[in-house]
Amino acid sequence: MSVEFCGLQLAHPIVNGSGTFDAIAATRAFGQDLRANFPFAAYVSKTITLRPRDGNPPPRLWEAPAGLINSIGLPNKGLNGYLDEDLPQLAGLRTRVGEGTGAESWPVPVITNVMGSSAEELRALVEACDARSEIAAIELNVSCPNVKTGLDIGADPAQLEAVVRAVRDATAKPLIVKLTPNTADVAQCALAAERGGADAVSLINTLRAMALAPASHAAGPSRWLGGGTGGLSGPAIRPVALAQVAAVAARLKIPIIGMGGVQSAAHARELMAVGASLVAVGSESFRDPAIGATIAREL
Amino acid sequence: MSVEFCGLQLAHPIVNGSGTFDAIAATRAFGQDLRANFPFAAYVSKTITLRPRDGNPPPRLWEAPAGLINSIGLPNKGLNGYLDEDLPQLAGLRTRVGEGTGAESWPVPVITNVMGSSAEELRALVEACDARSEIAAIELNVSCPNVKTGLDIGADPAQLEAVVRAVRDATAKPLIVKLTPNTADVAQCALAAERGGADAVSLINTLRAMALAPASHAAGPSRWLGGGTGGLSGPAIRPVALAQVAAVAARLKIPIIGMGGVQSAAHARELMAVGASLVAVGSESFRDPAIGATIAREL
Amino acid sequence: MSATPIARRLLRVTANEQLGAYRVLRAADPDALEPRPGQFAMLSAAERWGGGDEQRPFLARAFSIARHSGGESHFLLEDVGPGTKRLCELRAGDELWALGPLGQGFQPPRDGRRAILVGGGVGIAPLAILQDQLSTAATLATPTTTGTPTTVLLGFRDQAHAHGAALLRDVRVATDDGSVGHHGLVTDLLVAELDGDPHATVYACGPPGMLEGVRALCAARETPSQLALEAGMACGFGACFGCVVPKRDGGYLRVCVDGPVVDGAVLERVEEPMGGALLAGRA
Amino acid sequence: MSATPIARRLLRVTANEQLGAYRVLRAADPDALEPRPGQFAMLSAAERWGGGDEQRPFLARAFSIARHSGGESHFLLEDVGPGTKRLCELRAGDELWALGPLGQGFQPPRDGRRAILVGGGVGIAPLAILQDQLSTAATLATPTTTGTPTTVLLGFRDQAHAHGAALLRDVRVATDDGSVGHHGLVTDLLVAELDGDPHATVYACGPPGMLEGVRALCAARETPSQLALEAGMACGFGACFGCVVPKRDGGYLRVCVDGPVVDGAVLERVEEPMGGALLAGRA
Ligand SMILES: Cc1cc2nc3c(=O)[nH]c(=O)nc-3n(C[C@H](O)[C@H](O)[C@H](O)COP(=O)(O)OP(=O)(O)OC[C@H]3O[C@@H](n4cnc5c(N)ncnc54)[C@H](O)[C@@H]3O)c2cc1C
Ligand SMILES: Cc1cc2nc3c(=O)[nH]c(=O)nc-3n(C[C@H](O)[C@H](O)[C@H](O)COP(=O)(O)OP(=O)(O)OC[C@H]3O[C@@H](n4cnc5c(N)ncnc54)[C@H](O)[C@@H]3O)c2cc1C
Ligand SMILES: Cc1cc2nc3c(=O)[nH]c(=O)nc-3n(C[C@H](O)[C@H](O)[C@H](O)COP(=O)(O)O)c2cc1C
Ligand SMILES: Cc1cc2nc3c(=O)[nH]c(=O)nc-3n(C[C@H](O)[C@H](O)[C@H](O)COP(=O)(O)O)c2cc1C
Ligand code: FES
Ligand code: FES
Repeated sequence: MSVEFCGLQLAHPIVNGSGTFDAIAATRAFGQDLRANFPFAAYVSKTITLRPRDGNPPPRLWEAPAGLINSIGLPNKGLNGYLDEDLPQLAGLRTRVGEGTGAESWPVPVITNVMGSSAEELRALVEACDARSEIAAIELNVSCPNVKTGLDIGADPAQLEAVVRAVRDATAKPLIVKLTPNTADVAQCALAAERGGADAVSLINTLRAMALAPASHAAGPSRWLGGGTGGLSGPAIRPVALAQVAAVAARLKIPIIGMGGVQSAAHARELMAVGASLVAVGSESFRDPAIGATIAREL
Repeated sequence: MSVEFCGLQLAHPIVNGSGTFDAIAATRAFGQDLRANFPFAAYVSKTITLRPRDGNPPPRLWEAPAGLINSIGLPNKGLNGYLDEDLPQLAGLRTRVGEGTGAESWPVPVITNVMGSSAEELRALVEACDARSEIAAIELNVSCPNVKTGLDIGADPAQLEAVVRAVRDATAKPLIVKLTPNTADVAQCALAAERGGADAVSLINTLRAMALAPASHAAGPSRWLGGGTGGLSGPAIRPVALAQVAAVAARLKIPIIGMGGVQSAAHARELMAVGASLVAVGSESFRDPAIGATIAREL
Repeated sequence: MSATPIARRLLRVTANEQLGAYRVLRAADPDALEPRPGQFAMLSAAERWGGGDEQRPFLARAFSIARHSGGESHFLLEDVGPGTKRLCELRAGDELWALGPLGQGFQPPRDGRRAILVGGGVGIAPLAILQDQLSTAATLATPTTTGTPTTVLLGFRDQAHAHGAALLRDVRVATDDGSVGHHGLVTDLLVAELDGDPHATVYACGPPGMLEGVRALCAARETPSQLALEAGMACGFGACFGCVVPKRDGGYLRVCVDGPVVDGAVLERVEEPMGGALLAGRA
Repeated sequence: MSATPIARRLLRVTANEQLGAYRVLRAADPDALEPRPGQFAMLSAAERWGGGDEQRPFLARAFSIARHSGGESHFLLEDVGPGTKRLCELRAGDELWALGPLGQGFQPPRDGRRAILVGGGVGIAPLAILQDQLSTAATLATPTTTGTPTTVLLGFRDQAHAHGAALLRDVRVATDDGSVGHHGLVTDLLVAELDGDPHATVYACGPPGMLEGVRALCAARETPSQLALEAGMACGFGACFGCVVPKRDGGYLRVCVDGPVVDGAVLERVEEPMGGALLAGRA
């Protein structure tokens, strides 16, 4: 089941979706043992921005039919906080495949996901990541629906190509572009990323969505999420993910990390059947933190 | 509960989504009584094209988490078939509101939904509809994900504005533009429709989606839907519908028909709270053909 | 005859009994219209319809009305997925939603033809009510009051499934594994019948392969055939255009409103609805 | 102490008994780590989690571990929505998924302070295991082996809810409607306690209004308070950043990993998480 992805050797094709697994918090919750038995073949960080962000006011979550709306707002320690405090703890994660005497331990490379509101900001982020050996690859978040800038860059092929081109030569590490699904033609955006120099694309991010407070809750009807709107993830979006990954795979030469509503090995196989090289698990980890390992085992 | 919408007096704000209720077939199934007790306040026809269409090869349906993917492919008798055979049967539908002696009977106006692959085609359709007194309003489908052309026009504000402008003076009847949800910024598309002269917009249509055949079914993995891809509807898309209707309402002056995953009066109230004047019920009618009337009663 | 109301009925299950590999579900249904043989209902459990790992079922499911008597509707169920599984679990006292009777049923035989009923697997369900009515000739309005002479041929996979044959009377059975009756296809039995006396109308319901066999055999002999088709359905009343099968003369028919029973002559062939294009895969 | 495994455990329900307006759910949980008082578990039913009209619940739900003894975990449940409803329905023999114990529990009192436990409604659950441990002083490692002197004050809406008080021992009760004990707020009882002897640590769990009352009372008296917070949670282990509450000094803490028990001093106030902007409506 081991795979090669943009030059990285991975134990298996299952990784986490950015922002859906915090390796440091999980180690606090589940103990140091997790570091040698990580449930994913690579660790994708939550989105990092240049400056620290608190994120959106609560409530940040709404349970939707067969899914979840989040309006987290990219809280993070900022680039320096991440590089100084978190990254050293993220280095050295390993995963185990197979059972008993046949078990093998594989390193879990770190993929750092970054977002900036301009090409300059993104370039600064990519340069800083490039300088750190603990980082194996960089994922550009041009698709987060919670922050205005992410949206606009990722949904417009011309802008997207320019941004990717602007950061491309700032690193020799694999550059993954995480596409926005909130666009008329995701394949055009993917092609733009490819032309700009991306080594891979990942999709889908969450679908722009909204929730109102329960009728009982307020004087008048009000938005539930502190951030106003949010992003829909989980099984509800799986059919959209399948369509978008297929549409992108039909046009692109570079590899694809497919995600969106994956809950089982069968779902992962479907994304791979339409062209994904790796599959990321997002929301399902919330329901079952070991699901990444389970899927890898059952593939 | 009676409402005025673009000059039409309606018994209540609940209508059907185009392509999700066939008044003629329903009368065959449920009897003539239906004509006096129609479950909706207006009847929106399935999309009509200039020439007859058989639609897509089966399978056309896939049940998805909390929803449904369809790849129907706009089968219809073509403009002349519709005007000659169907429209006379659609005239004279009525709906009843209230109970017992207080019950009132209201006419159910026909809204004819049309799609064309060019401004010329659309204009021909609109002109022909304009000539028929049985038609109260015209809905332009610029959003159907199953047919290439629909997509492109609806997702590009400039093209959309041009098309609406091109057909606008072909009719004095209310012109509703049914927007595509598969776009980066639905409010921009709505504004374009408004500038082009639309009297109202309706949204959301189905989200582009895909399904693979069950693993047991084929030699290799294959697309399930005869049409290759399809459109996702039902509860799964309700949070997306709410966000899109809210985004459009925040920018537009003209009224909105909101739809997407509505299953109850509570869901209808949510769409109205974010700015919809009318609410359309689509897939839920498949599960319960009387749901339109039930929602209207419970509003 | 008055028409099916547009409102679903909430029915209470009165019994759910095993019949070999099948279940016979009965529900009190006093308000139902008298169904014509071959008509179906859209059913869903009132509770716990959906959820689970795949968040299905979401839509109602189509079931032939196997019988309607004494104010009860009877259905024959085979557990093949989440919807049928849930319905198979229902116990006496549980509630289910029903819409129907829906669709076009079987037509009575013309020209004094005898009736040959050919069923495969769970497809025997509509033949039960058809057999009842042919034998009394009550609703099918045949000229005779003694009923139409009727032959019933049923095919099953194996013995467990062949127990389902108890739903009808005076049947001849074929099984794929030879465990009961003729070792082979039910269409083998049909060939013998038609060769003996081709002046018949064939009524058939079953898997696509069997229906296609029946269609072809009848077409070759110019014997009228009425085939009860299946198709994935979202609505059951013509609203979604999802349940189509191709017609011989081009275009499609909607199984729910133009069928489920169709004249075999309108079809080119009966096919298992197979998905679209194979995926090419990536290099 | 070893760590909570990342794998969920499939538990079998051993009992689910009514306790006034609540249910006490017990499940065989032999592999669970010994929880610290105040820790919680994420629970979901193994079957029929989801579905229904609103297709919820989808995510697991957080519940305080009320007790863990004899290889069984105990939870106190109040049916407030689809998730708790489903868990309340579970019967002996049914299965549920559990992840935990999770989060930060209560800290033992320092400086020889006595413990005042203040609970409101279903928030009394973590105080049960806390009372047990304070009385034996086994895990909270206080210097005495006779246990910490402990006062328990519980507030409920009415008599049906006040039956929940039986989960703890030697309690004083307040009810909103005066049907049991003090007619008024449990914080009225707390004021009297603190006025009598402020050398205490207050442990509190309950609705936001009550917690805020406790926090403010303690802050005014410089009495240490440990508050067990609630927040909507998707994961329970720090993955989603969804469960935040604002900190006094800016930013947010994650209730699931930085709490649920927090020092009252880190909060500006305890608020009901209210939605975002009111909708303006359209002209
Ligand atoms: C007119 C008519 C009468 C019928 N009468 C009977 C009867 O009397 N008794 C009886 O037992 N059955 C009857 N059926 C068949 C019955 O309706 C189906 O078996 C039932 O709908 C299956 O639902 P399910 O959820 O159990 O299985 P599903 O999972 O829906 O599987 C059934 C088939 O649907 C396909 N499928 C799988 N997954 C999906 C998906 N996600 N979306 C769409 N399709 C999918 C596959 O081909 C699969 O084999 C009848 C059908 C029709 C149309
Ligand atoms: C650490 C911790 C410990 C807890 N301990 C206990 C305990 O011991 N016993 C106990 O009974 N409860 C406990 N709770 C509360 C329990 O987790 C909730 O009552 C439960 O999650 C409610 O789920 P539900 O599906 O029943 O109700 P929900 O429908 O989820 O309703 C609960 C509240 O969530 C909000 N809400 C409504 N709809 C949605 C939606 N679609 N998406 C998001 N939010 C929505 C509303 O504010 C509503 O009042 C604890 C919570 C936490 C965080
Ligand atoms: C709570 C939450 C937080 C997320 N945070 C981020 C993020 O910081 N950066 C990012 O690129 N994607 C983020 N995502 C998107 C996921 O990585 C993933 O693309 C999406 O959730 C679809 O996958 P799923 O359906 O398996 O969850 C987040 C998703 C969720 C649910
Ligand atoms: C089976 C099916 C057929 C549809 N056909 C059409 C159509 O012909 N024209 C159109 O504009 N929309 C069509 N729609 C879209 C619906 O009108 C509606 O916009 C969409 O389904 C979302 O609403 P819902 O979630 O309530 O179903 C169709 C939807 C379904 C499910
Ligand atoms: S099932 Fe909907 S048209 Fe036949
Ligand atoms: S519940 Fe997910 S971070 Fe706390």
